[in-house]
Amino acid sequence: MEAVLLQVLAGLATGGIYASLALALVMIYQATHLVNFAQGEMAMFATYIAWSLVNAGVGYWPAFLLTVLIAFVLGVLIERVVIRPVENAPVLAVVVVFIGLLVILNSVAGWIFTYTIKSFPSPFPPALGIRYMSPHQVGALLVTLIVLALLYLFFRFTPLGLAMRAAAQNPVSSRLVGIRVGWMLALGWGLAAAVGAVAGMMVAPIVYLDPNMMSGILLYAFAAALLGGIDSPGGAVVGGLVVGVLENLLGAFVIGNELKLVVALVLIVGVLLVRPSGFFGSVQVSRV
Amino acid sequence: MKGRLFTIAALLTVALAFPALAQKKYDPGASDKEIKVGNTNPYSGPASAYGAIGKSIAAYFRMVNDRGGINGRKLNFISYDDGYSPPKTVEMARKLVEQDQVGTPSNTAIHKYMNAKKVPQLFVATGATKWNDAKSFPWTMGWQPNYQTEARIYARHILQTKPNAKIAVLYQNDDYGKDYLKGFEDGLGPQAQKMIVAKASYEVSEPTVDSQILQLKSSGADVFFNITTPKFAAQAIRAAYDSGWKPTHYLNNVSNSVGSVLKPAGIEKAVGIITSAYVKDPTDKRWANDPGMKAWRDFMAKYNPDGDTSDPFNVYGYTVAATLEQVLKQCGDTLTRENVMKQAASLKRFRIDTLLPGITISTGPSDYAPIEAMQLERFNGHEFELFGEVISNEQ
Amino acid sequence: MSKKLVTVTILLIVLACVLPLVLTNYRTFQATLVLVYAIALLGLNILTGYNGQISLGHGAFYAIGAYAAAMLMDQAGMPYWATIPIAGAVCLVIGFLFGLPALRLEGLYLALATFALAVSMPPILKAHFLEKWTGGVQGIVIVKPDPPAWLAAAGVKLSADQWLYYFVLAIAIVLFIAGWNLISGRVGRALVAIRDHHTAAEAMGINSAIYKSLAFGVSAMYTGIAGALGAIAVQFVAPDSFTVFLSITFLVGIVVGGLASLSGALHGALFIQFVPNIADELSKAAPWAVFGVFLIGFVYLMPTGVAGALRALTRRRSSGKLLHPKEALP
Amino acid sequence: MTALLEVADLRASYGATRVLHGIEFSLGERSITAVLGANGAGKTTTLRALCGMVRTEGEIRFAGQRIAGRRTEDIARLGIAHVPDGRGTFLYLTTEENLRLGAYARKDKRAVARDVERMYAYFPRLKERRRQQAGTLSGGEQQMLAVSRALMLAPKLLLLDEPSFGLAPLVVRELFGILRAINAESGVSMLLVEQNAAMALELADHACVIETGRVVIAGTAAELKRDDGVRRAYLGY
Repeated sequence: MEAVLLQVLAGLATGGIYASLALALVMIYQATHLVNFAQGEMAMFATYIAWSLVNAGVGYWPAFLLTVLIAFVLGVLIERVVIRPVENAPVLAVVVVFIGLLVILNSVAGWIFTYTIKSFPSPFPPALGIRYMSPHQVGALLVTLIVLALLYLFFRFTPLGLAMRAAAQNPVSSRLVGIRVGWMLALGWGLAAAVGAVAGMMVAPIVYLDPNMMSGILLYAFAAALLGGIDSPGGAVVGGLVVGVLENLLGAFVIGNELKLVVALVLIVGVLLVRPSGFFGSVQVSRV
Repeated sequence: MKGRLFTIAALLTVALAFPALAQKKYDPGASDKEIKVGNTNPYSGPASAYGAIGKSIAAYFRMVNDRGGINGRKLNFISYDDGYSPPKTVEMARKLVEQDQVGTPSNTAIHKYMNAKKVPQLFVATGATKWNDAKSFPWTMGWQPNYQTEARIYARHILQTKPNAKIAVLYQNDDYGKDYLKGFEDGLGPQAQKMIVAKASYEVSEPTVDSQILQLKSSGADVFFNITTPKFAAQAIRAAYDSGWKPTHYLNNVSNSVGSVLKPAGIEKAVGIITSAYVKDPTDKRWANDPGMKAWRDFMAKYNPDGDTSDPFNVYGYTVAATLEQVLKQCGDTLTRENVMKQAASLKRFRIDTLLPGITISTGPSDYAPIEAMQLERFNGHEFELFGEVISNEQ
Repeated sequence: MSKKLVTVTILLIVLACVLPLVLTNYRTFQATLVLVYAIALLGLNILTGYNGQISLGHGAFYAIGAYAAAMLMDQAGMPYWATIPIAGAVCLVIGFLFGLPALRLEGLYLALATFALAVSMPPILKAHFLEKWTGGVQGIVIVKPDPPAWLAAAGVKLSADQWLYYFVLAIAIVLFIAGWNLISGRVGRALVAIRDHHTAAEAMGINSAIYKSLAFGVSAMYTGIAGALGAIAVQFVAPDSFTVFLSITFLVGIVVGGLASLSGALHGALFIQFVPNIADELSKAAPWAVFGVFLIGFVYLMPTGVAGALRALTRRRSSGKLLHPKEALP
Repeated sequence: MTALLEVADLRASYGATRVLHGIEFSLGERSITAVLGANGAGKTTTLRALCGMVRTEGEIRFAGQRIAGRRTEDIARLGIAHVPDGRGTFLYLTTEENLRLGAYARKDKRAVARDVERMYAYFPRLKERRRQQAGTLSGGEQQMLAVSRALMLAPKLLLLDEPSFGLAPLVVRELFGILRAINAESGVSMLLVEQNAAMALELADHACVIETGRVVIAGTAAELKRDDGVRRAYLGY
């Protein structure tokens, strides 16, 4: 029984990782109705920025805030410079631009920072640890939940959050009420990049920082985001946790490690067949 | 030797799963005084970390050329990105042989083909056992001690020190992991079934191996054999320690770097880890003033300034390149495929200062495993302490 | 098919036939890979370009085709040519069956399901209970076919690379013609109608379920045949050749080449075969960065793919006007 | 009459197809102008052109400023609200969120809150549905929401594209009544594109008829009602 509990808790910890990146995916989906395949690499890159700052002697929390800010600006810049010119291109062409971004960021990170793994500091005091979870795992989960709460408040209660949702849903009508849709998209990118940066800084102490840190995680985050409903931040977090726990239990007790991901994915797709909009998503037409 | 071009391909497909080879070819048609060395290496994709090996080999050859080359010939190093993908490796290998006229590289994908074409492939950068098979593949030679040899050394040590051990194994689910596992099981002999109480595999795409460690821990094992690449090794060391599991921990040589594995894992969590070594760890304080490593550091500063001096791959590439340099020197002016292969197979107690004391490189017509000796070492919280003899494994 | 198009096509085929006679064996081998990728991309284009179903998982069908060929040759001792139709048939069935549940999924969710398929393929190929047949993590090495004896008897001397090229070329021509027939006929119109006006298509009595599953099956069949040919050309299959990156590469190929365009498959194949090599030549330090820049550059310059750009070019030349897609009637 | 909006030689095209060939009209403050015309005559395009939703040539002056060629969102911020063809409702947002979005460009929070209540007073049914997703509203309710959303901008000019489309006659009557009241109360000018010419002419004080991209008749509503051609073509008697 203890073995099960341990696996569940470990699953929650890794699930928290998936959840944090899934949140960034949901963010950008809410703002642009696109799934950004480069999201993981953007988060990885931001984490390297944080790592450089910490190494340069900046304290953890100042470095954290600075990184979130830099990531936000970089996200806005990427939208303005890279994505803007393909605004009217077919959806799949935009997806290909995302893939281009992914390989560029991955490669440039390897070039600048090399492929050797780097340890990344954790800001959480030992007191945060519980019996089966390290302080950082608990702290990272809490941070994910805080980010989720902030996003919820932002989208639900601020005019800007409302305008961003509107711009993604119906750009034409949004312009008619005076919303600067272009800036909303850029803002969405900025916020997603900032959320991604937080995810990266929470993930890095667990999996170690290297240019491929996020490539595996992106896959799980994608599944988690869709399982929860791609337009629902809360769903993304629940989806992430479900995927993490499910995978651990399958691997440890049901079918072994070799095929646990396969079975987990089959189960997820099975759920989606029954509930095509995910657990918490609203029913609506989606684009990739 | 005027009026002749010697092209040599040292194809070091540097990857655990798709290993590398070096080889050469005699081409009587050309009239230049250079030796071409070809190589394919992943510079992009999921295994880009191995790119450091190709880059440090290139840097080493720049250094050789600055010194005047080998027997008056400059080395021309041609290296292509294989993206860690078999189809791309095949394509790039053929490009080297057929287009750049350097010879043929190889990996699993073209292992048979290369031998059929009688193109020497030297110093495949992997420990997969199949690269040391002189009889079936006389044109292919590995370099480092192969995985099975290493695993047998650990097995023997366990049998000697802890005959009643209950062993748990964590391994990467690919041919690198399986090769180690096989060597380990062979080494334990008939006891293997009984002694190994738990095995868990992981895929490189998995974010963590925490779940696997918990599985292994709950098996009640008191010995842990850790067959993982650096990132997962660091995770496993930390997770085992954090979960309160205190087995005797054997860590494969692939991940025994102090700076890039043990430190990230947490030095205090790595105390007592047993591993084996044949090259010097650039991050180990023991070698801070070692002349061999000093020479390597000077080399890094001058020829490979972008390289990471904590990355063992850079020592690896340097040492492989030095071995190839020696082979080419021995060839003198007879740079034919046959002679290159012959010379590669007649290295006698050749020493490079980046190898551990007591480790030498020897080959023979039926001995295609250049480095066969390793020494066990244990981490004391500050550095690795070598213990026992240099173990020279005769299979 | 316009007269001009026929001329161009015939010219292309003639050129393709002459190619290996002037190229080195290595270049011929590369050209073979281009043809293989073109077939795979044509398959994906039928599904994604013409029918609007996004697949992030066609690498899986490519893998199934490749393994079908490799296992049949390696274990059943079957001649290489006999494995091609079997690989195609296997993928047709699997693709059709996969297409049935996928009917319920739209857009992103279909993308996830196919993505899951791609991600699952390497672990399944490695699985220990299949190791006997798949060779596990080591994969299967197969022997490159020699030109048939009757050719030599007839006095035609071809290298193994040249022979394989012609073999693949013949299959590619057959598949492209079949694809053209499919696309320009009733089925093709139905597929496009389903893509553009789903409800209207249903109202017109098009059974979209059948057509969509069929598109999946045919698409998988093409890609599976390409996989089999690719395995024979490379002489090796291993689980890690077929990661999700392969699927993404295919998607990149059809977008860069041109969606919903037969010639786009060829343009895309040239891109995914050669542009990574160019990137590697330009920078050892960060080849992917160069590749990414190329990728984005292509999309900027030709948002509708190479085929779309060529179409626009010829149209402009013939009519003197350039239509802006943006200004199309709402 | 002071002209709030003056349009001269307005041309617009979709791709190669020119739809407007030089529209000309003006609209006074506090007035309601109806635009009549057959399908495809260019009525909707005229509204879109005013809002910068299609590429245009020619002259548009609004409250003394040239607005031709400006971006839609900037034109909206100048005080032109548009109830577009198809209503443009944010279907996945709630009724109240739709209203709040309408006032997005306004900074005066208190006045916005007051205006929300004012809209609920005009359309009590919206108040009942305030927390409901707009997509779940009936056609008539959605049209009310669209008009309210546009009014939330506190515009000087309201463009209405076939507000009666798809609504039951009773609902249309109610809606038009409220439009008249709003015009009288707050003085917002309206430009009304309508198929239902009889009702439009009843509501409007001025009107014009567009045929194939040109204004063919313009005048007061009363004048147009008397015009034989208009009567035959659009009023049906």
